[in-house]
Parts: sequence; C-alpha cells; structure tokens
Amino acid sequence: MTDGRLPSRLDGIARKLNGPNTLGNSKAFWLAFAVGMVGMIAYPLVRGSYAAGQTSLFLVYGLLALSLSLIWGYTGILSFGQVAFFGIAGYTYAIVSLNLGGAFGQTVALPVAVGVATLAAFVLGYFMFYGGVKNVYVAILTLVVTLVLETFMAQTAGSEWAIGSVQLGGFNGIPGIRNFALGVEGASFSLSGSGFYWFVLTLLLVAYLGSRILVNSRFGYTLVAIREDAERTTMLGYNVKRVKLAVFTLSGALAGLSGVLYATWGNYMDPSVFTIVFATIPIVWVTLGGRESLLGGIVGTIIIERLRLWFSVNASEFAIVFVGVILMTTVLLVPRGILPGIRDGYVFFSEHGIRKGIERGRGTIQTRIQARLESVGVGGSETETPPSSEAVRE
Amino acid sequence: MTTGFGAAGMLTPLVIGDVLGALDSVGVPIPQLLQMADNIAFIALAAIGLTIIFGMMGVINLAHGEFIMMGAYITTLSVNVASIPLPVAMLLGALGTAVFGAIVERTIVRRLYGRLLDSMIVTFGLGLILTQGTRIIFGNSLQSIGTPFGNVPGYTYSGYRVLLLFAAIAVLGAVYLVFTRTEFGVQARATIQDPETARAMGVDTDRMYTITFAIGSGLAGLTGALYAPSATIVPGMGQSFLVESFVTVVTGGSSVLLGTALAGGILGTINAIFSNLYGNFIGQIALLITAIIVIRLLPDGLTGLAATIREKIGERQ
Amino acid sequence: MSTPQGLNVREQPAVAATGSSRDAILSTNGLTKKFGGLTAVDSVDFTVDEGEIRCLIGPNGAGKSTLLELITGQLTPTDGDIYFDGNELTDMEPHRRMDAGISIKFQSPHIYESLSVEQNLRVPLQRTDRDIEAVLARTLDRIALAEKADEPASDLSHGEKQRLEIGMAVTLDPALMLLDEPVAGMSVDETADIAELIRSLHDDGMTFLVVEHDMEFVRKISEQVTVLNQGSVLTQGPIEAIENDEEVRRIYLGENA
Amino acid sequence: MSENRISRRSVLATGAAGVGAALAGCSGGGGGGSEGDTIKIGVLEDQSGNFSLVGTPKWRASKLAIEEINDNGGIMGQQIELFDPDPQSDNQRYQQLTERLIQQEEVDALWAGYSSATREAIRPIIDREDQLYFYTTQYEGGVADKNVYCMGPTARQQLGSVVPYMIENFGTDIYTIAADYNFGQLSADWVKVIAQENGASVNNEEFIPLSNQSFGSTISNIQEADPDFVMAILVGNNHSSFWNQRTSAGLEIPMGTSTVMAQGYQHKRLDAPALKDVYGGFNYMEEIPTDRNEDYVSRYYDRWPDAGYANEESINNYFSIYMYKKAVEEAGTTDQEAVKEVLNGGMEITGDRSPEGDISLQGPVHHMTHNMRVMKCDAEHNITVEDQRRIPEQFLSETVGIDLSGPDSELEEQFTPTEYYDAAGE
Repeated sequence: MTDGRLPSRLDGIARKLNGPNTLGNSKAFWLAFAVGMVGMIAYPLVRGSYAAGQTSLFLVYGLLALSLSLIWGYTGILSFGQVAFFGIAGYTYAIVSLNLGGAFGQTVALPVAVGVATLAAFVLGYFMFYGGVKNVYVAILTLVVTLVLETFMAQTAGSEWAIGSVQLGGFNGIPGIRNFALGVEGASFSLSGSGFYWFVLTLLLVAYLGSRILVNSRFGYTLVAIREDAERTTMLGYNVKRVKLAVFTLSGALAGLSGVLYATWGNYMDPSVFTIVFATIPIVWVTLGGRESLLGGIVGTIIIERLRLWFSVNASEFAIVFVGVILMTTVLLVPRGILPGIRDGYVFFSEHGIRKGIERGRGTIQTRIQARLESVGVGGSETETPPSSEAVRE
Repeated sequence: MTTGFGAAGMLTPLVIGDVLGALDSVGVPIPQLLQMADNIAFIALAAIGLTIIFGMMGVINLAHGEFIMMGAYITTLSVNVASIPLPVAMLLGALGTAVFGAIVERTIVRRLYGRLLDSMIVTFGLGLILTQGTRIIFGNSLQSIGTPFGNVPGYTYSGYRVLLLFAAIAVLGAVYLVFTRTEFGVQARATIQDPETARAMGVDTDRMYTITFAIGSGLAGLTGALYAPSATIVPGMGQSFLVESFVTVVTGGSSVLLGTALAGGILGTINAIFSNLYGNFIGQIALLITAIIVIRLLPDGLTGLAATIREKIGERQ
Repeated sequence: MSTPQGLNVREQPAVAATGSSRDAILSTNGLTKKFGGLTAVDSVDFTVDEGEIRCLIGPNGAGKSTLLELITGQLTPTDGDIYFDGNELTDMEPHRRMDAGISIKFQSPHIYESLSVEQNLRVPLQRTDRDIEAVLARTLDRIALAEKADEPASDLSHGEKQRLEIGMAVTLDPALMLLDEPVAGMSVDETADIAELIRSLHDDGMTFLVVEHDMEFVRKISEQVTVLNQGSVLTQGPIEAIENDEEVRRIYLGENA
Repeated sequence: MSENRISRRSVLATGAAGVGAALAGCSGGGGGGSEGDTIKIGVLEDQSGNFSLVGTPKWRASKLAIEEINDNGGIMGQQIELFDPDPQSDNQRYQQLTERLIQQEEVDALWAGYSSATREAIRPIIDREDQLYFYTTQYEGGVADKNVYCMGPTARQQLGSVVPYMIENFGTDIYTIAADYNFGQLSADWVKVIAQENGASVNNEEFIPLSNQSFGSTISNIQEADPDFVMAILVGNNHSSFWNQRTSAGLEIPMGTSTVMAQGYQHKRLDAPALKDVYGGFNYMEEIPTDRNEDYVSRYYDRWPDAGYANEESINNYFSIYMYKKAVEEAGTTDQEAVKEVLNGGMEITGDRSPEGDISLQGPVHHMTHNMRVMKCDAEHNITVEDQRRIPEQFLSETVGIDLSGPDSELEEQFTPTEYYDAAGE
C-alpha cells in the first residue's frame, strides 16, 4: 500500500490505516472495500427507503460489534457489558431528548447520552481493572451488571419512576422517541429511511477507519500486546490497567453511540436490550465475522442479522434451531471467523495457484477426516488439553 | 405422585415438622429459616453442574440451563407417559442428561478445549437448539407432576422444598466423595492439574474429560429432575437457573465444592433476608450486588477468602 | 541494614564484597511472603551490587521465583521492604518498577506469538525516546535474529524465543536485569549462546540477577552466588566458595556430607 | 379424520388463491398496492420464545378464521393472503417484522403481539405509517390510539367482574400479589379502585418479579396476613410455579385472578388440585358450555389436533378477523381509512363469529364490550361459570371521556388510572 503516486498526505493517511494489526492492507482489499462502499451507498437508491431503513438497523448493530471487536478482539477482554452501555445511552437519549423536546433537544441529547455511557464504562472499568478482576471473571461480572440493569429497569413501571416528564415505563419501556434530528429550532433536519441509513453508514465508516488508525498505531500495538500477554506487557513498563480502562471506556462510548441510534431507529427503548440473549448476540456476530478483524465484526453482524430475519420470515418455528446450527458449525469449521477465513483462503490460493491449491486443500481435508475418524475410534487420539481453572484465571 | 418415595419419604416432613416445632419453641423464626433453606438449596443445586464443568475443565457451558431443562423433561415424561415412579424417573433424568453430556463432550466440546470463548458460543448455539427443539417436539409445555409430601405440619411450607436442602447437601457430599475418595476422582484431578504427566502415568485423559463433563451434565439433569415436581415444565425453564448458577460460580471461585457451598450459603441467605424484608425484587438485586462486591473485593472468589482465613489462622499458631 | 545510597551513575563492574551496602543497586530488608500456612520467603535480607552478575540458586521450592516476583511487584510481600537504586519499591506498581530500571525475562518464554520478531521488539521500544531503528537493529543483531525479523514469533524455536524475550527486556536498557532460569530446556549450543549474550550485556554495564538450576551455566556467567533454602538465605559468596560449602552440597546438591 | 378434509380444503384454497392471483395479474397488469387481488393480512404472534405458550393459540385461531373465510369465498370475493412470520417473543424482531409487513408486504390490516411491551414497541411504527392494527390480548387498558383497536377486555373489565364477586362471597379483606411490571402494577391499581367502589380494601400488596419462581416467602406472608381472599395477578411461566407451591404448602384461601387459566391454561398443565378454588374474570375459556362455543372448539381442534388449548386471546383474534371482514364489506374497500371509519361507528359481532357470545365494538374508544364471566376451578380442575355480565370498556369512554371517532381522532396515547383515581397508586 505504499503507492508512490499518491500525494504525500494521502500516503500518510494510508500508512496510518494500514498495518499488521488489520487484515486487509492490500490494494485488492481497498479496491474491494471501495466497491463495497459504493454498493452500500447506492443501496437505498436501488432498494428503496424501506430496505434502507431495515438495513440501517444492521449498521447500527455494526457499531456495537465494532466496539466489541476493539475490547475483545484486540485487547482480549470479553465483555458482555457492551449492551449495557448501549442501553444506558439509549435510555439517556430518550430521557434527555423527550424532556428537552424539539430538534435542539435531540442534538443535545446525543452527546449527553454518549457521555453518560462513556462514564458508565469508565466507572465499571475502573472498578474491575483496578480491582484486579481478570479474564473470564470480567466476562461474567459485565454480564451480571447487565442483568442487574434488566432487573432494575423492568420494575420501573410505577409513576414514581420518572425523570422529568419522562416515565421510565418498566417492562414496557419508553415509547415515542423521535426520529433522529440535528440542529436548532427552525434550522434542523430530521433523518429517517434513506437519510438515516446514510447517516449511520457515515458514522460507521468513520468509526471503522478511526479504529483502523487506532489499532495500527502505537496504542494498537499495546492493545495486541496486552491481549497476547498482559503480564509480559506490564513487565515492559506498560500501565496495563490504565490501557485496559482506556479501551474499555472508548468501546463503551462506541456502544453508547450505537445505542442512541438504536433508540431513534425503533423510536423505542425497553429493558430487553439488557437480557442475556441480547448480551450474547454481539459476541456471536464478532466470533462469526472474525474477532481479530475490525471489519469482520461488522460483516458478521450484517450476515447474521440478515439470516435471523430471513429465517424468522421463512422458517417460522425452525428459525432459532437454524441459528443455533449456524453458530455451532461456524465456530467448529471456521474457528477464526469468516473474514480471516476468506483472507487465509485468498492468501493460500494466491500462493499456490487455484489448481494446486484445490489439490492441497483436498489433501488437507482428507487427512483431517482421517484424524476425525481415528478420534472417534476408541482411545489413542491426541486431543488438546483443557486448561484447569487455574490456568484460565492465570 | 405422592407415594413414590415410600414410607421413609412420607416420614421426612413429619420429622422436619417436629424439629421445627422444637426450634420454634425457642424463638427461631421458622418461616425465614425455611425460606433460607429453600434459597440455599436452589442456588447450590442450580450451580453445581456448571461449577464442575467450569472448575475442572475450564469450559463455560452456556447450555447449562438447557441441561437442567432436559433433566426435568425426562423426569416428567417418564412419570406422565411411562408411569414410572418419581424417584426412578428422577434418576433417569439425571442419567439421561449425563449420557447426553458425554455425547456432547465427545462430538463437540472436545474440539474446543483451550478455546474458552468459542466453547461458550458453541454451547450457546446448542442451548438454542435444545430449547427450540424441545418446543417443536413436545410443544409449549408439559403436564406437570404434582409436588409430593404436602406441607410441613404446622407451617405453610412445602415439605418437598425443604427436602431439597437435604438433597443439595447430599449432592455436594457425593461430589466430594467421588472427587476425593475414588480412583476416578484422583485420576480426574491429576488430569486437570497436569494432563501430560497424567497421560504419561497411564491415565486415559480423554476418558477423564468425558466422564467429568458427563458428571457435570448429569448433576444439571438431576437439578432439573429435583425441581420438576415444583416448577413449570416449559422449554425455556432452564433460563431461570442460569443467572443464579453463573453468579454462584464466580462468587465461589476456583474450588468446586467449597466455592459452591460457601457461595450458595451466603447468596441464599442474603437473598432470603432481603426478600423477606423488602420483597422479591430487592432480594434479587441484593443477590446480584453481593456477587459484584465479592468479585471486586475477592478476585479469587470466596475460595480465595477461605485460603486467606486459613493463612491468618496459620499465623496465629 | 542501612538504606542504600542513591547511585545513579552506573560504573564499570566492580566485584564488591557481599553485604556491602555502598554499591548495592537492589536490597531487601526482612522480606517475607506467606501463602496460606506456607512461608515461601522468610525474612530475607539480600543485596545485588551494581554491575555484578548474581546467581540465585537453591532446591525446588526454596522461594527463588517468589523472590523475583516480589522484586517485580507481581506479588506483594507479607512483610519487609525492597529498595532499588535508592528508592523504596515495596508499594510501587509493577510497571513503575520497570520504569525505574528493572526488567525481567520470565522462565517460560513470554512473547507475543502473533506478532513478528521485529514487532515484538517494537512493543517495548515504542514507549521510549530512544532511537528506535538503531536500537532495533542492534538488538536484532545481538540476539542473532536479524534474519528472522519478519517471521511470526510463533515460528521460532524454543531457544530463539528465549533470546527474543531477553532482547525485548533489554531494549529498555535496564539497570537491573532479572532472569528466571534462562536456559531451562535448552540444548548445549543454545545455552552457550545465552551465556555469551549475558556476558556481552554485562560488559556494557548491565547488572544481572539470575535464578538458575544449571550449575555448569552458573559457573560460566557468575561471580557471586546466593543460596536460598526453605525461604531463607543459607549462604552467599563467590562461586568457588559456595561449591565447596558442605551444607550447600548437602542440601542443594543432594550429597551426603 | 376431519384434519384431512381441512388440510385438503386449505390446499385447494391456497391453490385457488394462487391461480386467482395469477389470472388477475394477467388481466390487471401492474396494479399492486392495497387495492390488489388479494387482501393482505399480517399476523405476528409468537410461536417460539417466552410467549409461545400463549402466542401459538392466537396464531392458530387467526389461521382458522382466515381459512374459514377463504373457504367461504373470501372477503368481497377476494382471498385473504396471510403473512405470519414468527417474531420469537423478541421486541426487536417485532419492530423489524412490523416494518416489513407494512412497507414491503403492504398489509391491509395487522394483528400483532402478546405483551404490552410488544405493543408499545411497535406502536410508534404503527402510528408513523397509520396502519390499521388489532391488539387482541387482555391488557391493562387505557390505550387511546387512532390506529389501534384493542380487542381484548381491559383489566377494569376483567377485574370488574371477578373482584365484586369475590367481595360478595368471601369478604372485604384483600391481599394482592401481582407481577412486578406495568400490567401487574396497573392491575393492582384497578383492584384497589374496584375494591373501594365495593366497600372493600386491599390491605396487603406484593409485587413479584417476572423471573421469580420460588414463592416460599410470599406464601408465608399471605398465611400470616390471613385475608378473606387473594387477588393473584401472576404472569408467565415462572409464576405458574406458585400454584403447586401454594398447594403443597397447604394455603387454602380462595383466590381471584384475571391472568391465570384463561391464557396459559394452568388448570390443564398442572396436576389437580393446584388450581382449586381459583376464580377468574374472563371473557372466554374453552370450557364455556354453550352450543356456539362447543361448535367453535370442535372446529378449532379439528384444524389443530395437537393444540393444547383455545385461550382467551385466541378467541379475540378469531372474532376480530371476522369483524374486519364485516368492516371491509361495509366500507366496500380495503382502504384503511375507510375501514377505520366504519369501525369507529361501532359494530355488533354475533353468531358463530363470536364464540364467547354476542359482543359489540365501542367505536369511539376502539375497545370491546365483552361477556365477562366469573369462572371457577374446582379440586378436579373442572371449570364452571359462576356469573356472567356484559361489561363495557368504561375507563376511556366514561372516566377519561375519549372519542376517537370525533374530537380525539388524532390521539396516540395510553392513559393510566393513577391520574383519575385516588385509590390507585397509593
């Protein structure tokens, strides 16, 4: 990607975007990316405002997935709490925008909501990382916090649970959140359908490119170093706790932004965003797409959400079964995720050529099947060893 | 279904009634005590299968709730369809789930050792399939079987629920014996501590993993079986055990038995006290907040605290 | 034991007498660590002098690794203090101790498997204001991995991984380098390479504290040896004296006196 | 036996619809839109997830009604085309599918959702698109929305039948246990209001989280308070555990309810005598001993031999689809505004179309006057009708004073009793 013909400033940006910490750095990648973007931009023009409206939800979720990729894929901290910040921001946005009213209220509510989510992430992160909570315990603690929020929000049905003029609404949630608008009274624009789609797409693109720059920067190396070996990184003089807290806070902010957009998309916010199922879904997106790829999480989100919707329309009661099957087979067959899988395939075939590649692939599959068959037979097989819980918690 | 446990079973509530009567006469608040026993039993039983699989193998089984559901379904169906006596049906529930667990370990979990998070996702997917598969095959609910025994004489409290505390203690005791006093237990622990060495010493480590996973699954199934007579039998019933079990695992820490017992005791007591004083909602919040505080203060869980206390005692000697 | 004087200027290696506080770069004072009922480190007073290579030996469970972890801050002592370069370390966070001039190479290789060799070295370097490219080139050369700079670290042999980790640790130019069994599981050739590397770094003025089992290796690199047994310092002194100490032979080398 | 007949018939019907559509497509050329060749109906009811137990019967009854209508020539000669994806008890999924049915399938009328939370989740979309929408669950009441027609009885109607009966027969000291969310809290408010109107009082009130399934402390609290009767407004699968636990604990105080049995058929699922002496206020249970109902029940089970129960809500789906047919025929078009116009004028639903008995739509408030019955469950879990009255929706029509057909035709709100009664929300 060091194209000499590029103007030097562009070249500088390109250099910041590319690096060993992201999967696609080749010209082919950026070409495909550009084509993909053109397709995404043109999508509402081709498929109409309704389709754009539906797809914009996936893009909103894509931001949530991106926040998880940063904290989990790059820093190695599995958080079930992304939906907590998502929900906190959504609720805050609803409360602030409905209290203030008007386009100005919505404009103010956006930074306030993202700010509150960021603060929540900071407080929880400080509590955990400076308290020595590690590994799987972070995962479960964030899950518990999320469930506390669910339990709490679900019982706020009474009229005493109101902030300003807005009832929290308990299980039924807060209805009547307006479509997203920016500006002040008299000079504002409201976003719905295609407009909202492009707005979200822009935010997602900016967040994605920004995250690329981040992970390919020195800070990005630090994140990867912490993921690979937190102890070693501390013993190279890094303040690991502080870095973890910083990333956790940043990813909380991204999740918060996603939550605000979600609230304006459905014009509605309820405690179901804090349920265990919704908390698990982002992990599924990111795993399937490829957790060590920023784009992977986003692509995974779009694929899975499309499939889920398609199944619920076309497979009725079997929908959930299919989703389960897809999850299991993907993790078992493409353990690193779809995008890294494609990359590996691309690298493999471009190294070996198509025909030779296929032959080699066939060979590999045959040996794998043989190994499988042996492993089914009695004894004799070598399996990977599970770490004891001691090993899990270091 | 009140006769399945035979005469001894019928006597238990009577005995409990006498004991409670004696306690009541010295001023012990019986309803609160019963509630506490109920909560402790629930939390310990909800967690034990998960703790074994996590503590011994480092696998987080997100299908844990569905394993519990499976135990309850096998039990209920055995009673309803095949008219098998309840205690036998419960055993079938536990065994059936254990066999299923062994199959899952052999075919799926085995490939994911050392990939903690992947195993979470695969078991999450498995949970979805089990819940919805059960719904498709058996419909939205099963005819429930009645709760045996009736109430504790003199108190409006289900004798069966009280019995569950004894079941919980028995299960913890049995787990203790199996993992410390049997050859399997010694081999399993050796495998968990150092698989290489264990293998070198002739332990069939693959078999150890399979059996350990099967035991964890079987205990989840047993929990489902034990709660089948007093719960609503629906495909999603496992979900209601999930939160308590996870909270217990992290609160308890690395030691399977000590952790579960301590966490079950403390969380159950706190839950019961707050529920009694301020209602069920506050009880639930108190449970979760306690878990958060424990994890924050004791990153190694209650097991870690126990070690520290031993250390303190050691110093004094 | 008196508090060591601040010694900021590193001098040429000086073979100092054991217990001398004048040249001590690291010293501990009544350092104790208990795990449950077990006392792993029992009120240890111990010094490393500026510019020396001190080896820490002792049977399994003597508390050698625990002592290192107390120095790096991975463990907090139950009692006692640690001083380094004139400052008290006891309550300092681990990463600050590294800033203060301590560096460690763990027993088993702790490297970043998914990064390339060069990237591994860049991780510590990027937070210093040293001339990154120059240090990088020199370090790669020194650890003899220049040719493999772009290979993923996961592809290296065990010995190469050990060298890489030493390389990572020394890019920070520490005043005190801690090595935890640097040649465990290595071939004879690889061991010789490591000894060579340590000596060359020492020639540049680096102080070493090395935990080691391999007496052959200890003899190759060390001037001063401290023997730890059951959490306490048994004896210390020059290598020849230690090797001839009867109690050491009995306890550590398993010989009957 | 008759299952074959039905399914063959439905296959033929579908085929006919397909051919009809194809022919019309040839002759009409382009067209599309709401004045198409078929009438499009969207039904979003949960066939999986938490609410599938109560949602599946609603879906089945809807399908039954639509198949019956199609077999008898459709609506104004047009076949009904059904869109019925499974929203999986998931509110996000509901939002997506509602958008899809309105914008992509362009349904002429929509039935959707079990819980109030679902209704509130999709109501912004419904109102943005001005979609004709039928909500058929019995619910807390108070929704006054120009696009929403609430077909189930409200809490005031349900409780208005059972609470006075309980007071008359058992006494004036009431203990309420209710699910800790909107519906439960508002229902508890209504119990207080109705108790006050009838000279009784709620002396204890306890709210139970939906996730709660262990009722030990609740049961001992009730025993301690020893009320004349309990109002048990329990909801969901977890709360069903209460009945077994109550029975095995020997708590034998009579209990009234507006939520148990008629929706989740606990009296069929739990072993007798778990529901002994439970009195419910409902517009429908499948045990209602009228010829009209018995005929309906046999049609329902002929079509769905595996069905567990025909619940209270399912019957609301059934009659409201027929009501929609009648409204379209009166309007002479499926144009949604015209159909709403007809509905706003009120309507009587009689005969086979309404298995619960003759009922009527209160046009100005978009709610139904129902036949409210007090149904008793005995020790063998037999259901008997103890009392029967026609009870109209009163809160919006009398207390608040809403007229969606006139001055309030742009309203999109939900009113709560707290603002109108001192007894509520104390």
